Amino acid sequence: MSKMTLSRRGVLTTGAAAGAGLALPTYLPAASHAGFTNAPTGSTVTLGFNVPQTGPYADEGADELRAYELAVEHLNGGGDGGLMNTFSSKALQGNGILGKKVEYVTGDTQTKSDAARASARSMIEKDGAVMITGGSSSGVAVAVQALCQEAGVIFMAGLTHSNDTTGKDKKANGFRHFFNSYMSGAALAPILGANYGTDRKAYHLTADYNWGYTTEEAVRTSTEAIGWETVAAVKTPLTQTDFSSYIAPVLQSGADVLVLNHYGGNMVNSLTNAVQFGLRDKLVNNKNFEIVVPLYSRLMAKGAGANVKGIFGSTNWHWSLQDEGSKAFVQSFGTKYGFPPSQAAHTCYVQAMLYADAVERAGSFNPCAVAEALEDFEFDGMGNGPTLYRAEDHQCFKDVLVVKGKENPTSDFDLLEIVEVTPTSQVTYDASIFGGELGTCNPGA
Amino acid sequence: MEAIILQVLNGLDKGSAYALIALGLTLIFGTLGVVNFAHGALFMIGAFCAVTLSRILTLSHTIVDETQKDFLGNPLKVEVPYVYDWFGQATGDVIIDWAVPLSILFAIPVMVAIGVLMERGLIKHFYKRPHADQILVTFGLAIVLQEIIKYYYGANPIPTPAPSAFVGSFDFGTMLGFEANQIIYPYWRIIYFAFAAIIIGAVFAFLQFTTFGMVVRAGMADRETVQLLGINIDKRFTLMFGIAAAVAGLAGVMYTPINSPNYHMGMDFLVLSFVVVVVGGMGSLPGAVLAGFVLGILESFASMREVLAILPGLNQIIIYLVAIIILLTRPRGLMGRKGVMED
Amino acid sequence: MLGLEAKDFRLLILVAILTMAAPFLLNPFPEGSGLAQFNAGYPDLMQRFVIFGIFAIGFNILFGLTGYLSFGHAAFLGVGSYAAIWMMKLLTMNVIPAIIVSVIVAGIFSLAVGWISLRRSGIYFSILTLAFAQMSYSLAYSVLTPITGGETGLQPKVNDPRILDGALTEGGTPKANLFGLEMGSSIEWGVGNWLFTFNAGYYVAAIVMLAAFYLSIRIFRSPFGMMLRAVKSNQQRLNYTGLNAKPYTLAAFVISGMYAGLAGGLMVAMDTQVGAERMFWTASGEVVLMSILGGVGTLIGPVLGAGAIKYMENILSKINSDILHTWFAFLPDGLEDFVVTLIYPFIGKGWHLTLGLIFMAVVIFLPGGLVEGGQRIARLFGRKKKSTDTPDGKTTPAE
Amino acid sequence: MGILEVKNVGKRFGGLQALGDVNLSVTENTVHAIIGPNGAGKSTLLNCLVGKLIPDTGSVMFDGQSVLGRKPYEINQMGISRVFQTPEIFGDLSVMENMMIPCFAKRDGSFRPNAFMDMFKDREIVERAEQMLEEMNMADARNDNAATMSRGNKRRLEIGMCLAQEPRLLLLDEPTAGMARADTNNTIDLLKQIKEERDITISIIEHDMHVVFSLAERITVLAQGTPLVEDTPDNIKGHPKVREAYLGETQDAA
Repeated sequence: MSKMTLSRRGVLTTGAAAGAGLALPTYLPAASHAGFTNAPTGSTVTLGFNVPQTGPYADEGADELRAYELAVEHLNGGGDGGLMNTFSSKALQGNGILGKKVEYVTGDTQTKSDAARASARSMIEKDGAVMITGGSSSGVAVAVQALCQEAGVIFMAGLTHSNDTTGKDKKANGFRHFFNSYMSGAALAPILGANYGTDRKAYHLTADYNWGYTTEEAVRTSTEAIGWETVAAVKTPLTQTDFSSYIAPVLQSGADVLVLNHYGGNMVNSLTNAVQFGLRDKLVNNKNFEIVVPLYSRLMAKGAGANVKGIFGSTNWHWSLQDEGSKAFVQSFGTKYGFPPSQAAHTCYVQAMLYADAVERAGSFNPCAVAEALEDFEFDGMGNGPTLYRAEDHQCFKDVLVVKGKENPTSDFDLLEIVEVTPTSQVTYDASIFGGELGTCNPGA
Repeated sequence: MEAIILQVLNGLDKGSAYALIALGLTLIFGTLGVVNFAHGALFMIGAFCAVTLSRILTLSHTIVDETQKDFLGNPLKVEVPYVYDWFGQATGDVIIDWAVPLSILFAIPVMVAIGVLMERGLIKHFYKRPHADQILVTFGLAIVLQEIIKYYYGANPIPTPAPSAFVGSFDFGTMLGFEANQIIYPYWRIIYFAFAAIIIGAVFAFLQFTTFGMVVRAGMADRETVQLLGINIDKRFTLMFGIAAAVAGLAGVMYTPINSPNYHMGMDFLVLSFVVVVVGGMGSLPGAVLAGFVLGILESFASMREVLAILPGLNQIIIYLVAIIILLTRPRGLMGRKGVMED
Repeated sequence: MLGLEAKDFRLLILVAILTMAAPFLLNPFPEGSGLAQFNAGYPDLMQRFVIFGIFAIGFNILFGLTGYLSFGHAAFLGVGSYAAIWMMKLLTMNVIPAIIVSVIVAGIFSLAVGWISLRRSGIYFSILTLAFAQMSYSLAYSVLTPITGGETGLQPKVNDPRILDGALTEGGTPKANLFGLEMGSSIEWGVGNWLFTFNAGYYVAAIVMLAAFYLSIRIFRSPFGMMLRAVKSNQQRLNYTGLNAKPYTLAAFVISGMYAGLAGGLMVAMDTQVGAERMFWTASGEVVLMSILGGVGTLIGPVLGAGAIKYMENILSKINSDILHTWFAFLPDGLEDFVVTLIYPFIGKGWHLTLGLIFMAVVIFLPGGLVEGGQRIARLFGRKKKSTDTPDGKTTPAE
Repeated sequence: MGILEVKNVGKRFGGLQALGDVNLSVTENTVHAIIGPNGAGKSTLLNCLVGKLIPDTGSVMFDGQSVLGRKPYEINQMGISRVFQTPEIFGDLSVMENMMIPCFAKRDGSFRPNAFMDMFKDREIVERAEQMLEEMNMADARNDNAATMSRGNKRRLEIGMCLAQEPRLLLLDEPTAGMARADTNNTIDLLKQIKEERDITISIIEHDMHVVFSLAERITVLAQGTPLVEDTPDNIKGHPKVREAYLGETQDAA
């Protein structure tokens, strides 16, 4: 039996052509001629945008989808061209990718790894997608990345912050633009030290799953390095909604900083609860009690409302950045949708662009060629300054933003202000520290 | 010692939320014999009553402020709530600030209407159907309701703060002679507890001391006999459904400052509230309240780091573990009656 | 034939034909046409249809026959999946040991859970099963991370031991196979504009499903099956007829737990990954909904229910506004926008809404589920009114 | 020595002494009726015999073996079958299936997981069930859903199901309660026929004196949880103590 692992599109047009005037059905040994999964043969190429459309991260998913639609528009030569104008690589022409018009399919990850894989498989098997991108959690990113490795397509991760994605679970076919827990810790610590002093007692509340563990670890290590003491670290269940019983004992412990290693709904609720308890009005050890949120997103800030005011955290990107790339993206996105893009939108847009650019430079959709083009690729003009896609672990290295909740926001989107742009050098780490095996790229078929 | 007192407070607070939701669920189950999977959705809709009212109060017209720029560099459009125009900015701010308490008045008629509508339009036809059918139809309804809310309000939580007068916390510790900041508790949570106690008390008093309540209680015990006496029990049961919906809705309204409401908060509470009801004993109102507090307090203790140091992960499973132990030692929960929902 | 009554045998043959011809039947629309969106004949979804079919068939042996409503069956599916993936990591990528071990492990776990939970009945039983499943989920997601992979789950890795398999070729990825036949391999057949995919994994899963279905017919028709229906009908009479209900219900519980484990093992065989949310209560709820939607206690109902829910989840959710605009492009602009606006809330990210509405519609208008719908249609086309139906329209339990 | 020996049985529910000190002996192959006013403890006594309740004091021996502490299904397997006040049958099953279940129980014991055999291919069971349906005059209703039958027929089926197990003692709990006169008479005739045709002991709890006096060979009168008198029907009829116990109650048949 001829082997075909998850492919379709290549066969389709050939099959149709051959079958055209013939009464006899054509038997086709699957896409072996193409050399890789879902090689686009017609005048179009299909990308798969796999984002949460239901569940708690649906709004984040909607923003990701907006960014993808914008990217497709720009790739096909529509709109103002967005970041193609500022991107240091000039391979993209605005005539699709390698002259093929970009089409896309969408799916719902539901922020569940099973559903995300089902959706990704349907894109690969049914719709002939040659690249999958998107997602809003590390669980989903790792699951879909493994699938893409097996199927022989490229995975351009969306929002995923856990070290694991490009650490112990890294895969040769997967690439991450978003930053990670380690970088958050490394970027935050100096700012925390500068603002709150080096003699602090920290109390960690940590979401009880992989991302929470790596984030706690990163923030602990980097803050202890500047002299902070970690008084306690308590794990909270993912399904927790009311954090009062975790927050109430914080003051008794003698801690004067609370670190909330929470994301999404967990973070919104724990921060709201902490502020409710009036922690930030307290004076402990003759210091103002402070709260830190290692990973911020605008949607979370919006959910927590006024509670974020003055609270430090880190973020991958923010629309108020003043470099040319960021300004171009905000202009483009804002004009189309009427409000500024979120960091999720930015990372997804950039991932789509980077993929398209890599294909152009490689001159092929073959995942191995694309991977090679992305590996150790240095670029600029996409926001976050000069960026490196490191070959060893397929992680992007770029500036990380330390932000703070804004005191006087002028709109629903103006909730965070940039405190510091931490330079790349400060957040770079050795690729081997998280273990894992990158493997070799799999072109499928 | 301080830690224990604190967790008892936490437990009471959590328990009052559980008890309030479970109370409405039991009320519906006890009176109508219907397993209502849409009860969590009613709680959620109550919370969104508060969101809606604060949206109504902040209905705005825009004016263009040439001095400020928006993110695209265009002149900033500033939203000015109509209440500012009508009452002046100071009064307007106070009105907006008090949106959540005001929502109680708004939510009661809305929730009773939704409850009555639900009962007459849908639930009524399911009294004689198997519980599985009731579960499917009310679960379907719950999905539909939450998707409608999601369609209009999005999936992201919406901050709905308490009036600024209630921000901050009360120091119980100094009252009891401990050091400052050892036992503090937020004002709003204290209010929530008091509110829950009042509602629970009111429901019990209503059932205990009014003729209406007596008839309903009699109907819960033996519907057929009450009907034989020529009393129109159906009408009263419909109203009970409305009341139960209002109880769930009010629980939701008051909960909004504690956790920012989102469209799936009902589902998050659904399983938990069923566990509470069953642990309390199907059909028993005092049981539901008692179980709410028992589980709330135990959950609080299980979240203490001293406990977690010995039994990591206990906080993940405590509710279910307690439920299993109680159900195995007391066959019908804490105060359940025989023969209810056992087949 | 095969020890079945003629009617049951016809049903089995029908199901066999349908599953074997699924790649054709589920791909009725030519590629590239607007309706191709509704094609479901691709490997992943076809595999899911039969795997969730197995899950629902097994669940129905417990719920449909004995009336015991378990809200925790996803735990058995999850435990089966974990067992299977560990077999693949430690032993071999061949699916046979993975599937066998997943059934055994799920069987043992369901024996323990069932033994405790069956001390209670009715809703108390439901909550006990729910509690066990939620505990399994919570622990798998958090403190058991070293065994379960937690949030990121488990996948076979290149450097897993796999003591029975030879070393991977350089750059190769471990792939699930049946004595060398890869589960992901397919043959494609293009006829005109149609394209049909015959996937090895699907056929393996489909054959297992047919075996599971056959077994469930035998159970339904056996004295054991009748005793289970007697448990549902009148446990009091059963006890006073000298029959001990407990071992019967426990056996049914374990059998359905093993079916769930089988489904879990097959899921891993088809798609080598496990995540803890497979055990979340909504997953347990889903199989309940599948059974009720299809028709509780009927042989074929749960399979139909599973198919309907998975179809909506995978097909409806992928329709976006762009596709809608393509469909209605023939309409005048204003009307096109209007129609799209009208439909948009129900597809794509609104697929949950459609699901909820369908649950309500089915349970309101078709109390016997989709099976009853089918019977009504059959009756509509059949000449004579059937008189054997019970007055309240309930389907006979073993149809 | 009777087949059923009840000695000093007492049962208390909280503050209520439901059974005082009951002694009862049922002789083999007789029809023994237990009568008494409402609340006399008839049902409690019956429940103590079949394992639903465990008495606080005393002993219950069936054929020389104690039944106390045994589960209802075990007691049934010892040879005691029970007919309920409202007919308890398997409503969702067909009449034939209803009749097959006791046949299986008789042959295979309390649990046999026979999951791979077509039950209708078990000739022995099918023949036995068909024969019982024949005897109960229900062969025509073979494929009907049991729930759709008239109350009288349900009762007939239930008795048939009990007889299919060939019990040594048949307990009937107000078998004609709520029945129309015609159905009641049919049931009496059926029981008379059973009594004549089989070696079986029947113990009947009944309110309807017409039924009692048509069937019983011995009668125990229970009042306030204790046996008042035990005698033949003729002696019971005019007994002053019985009149006293029933005073104020409407007597439909006596």
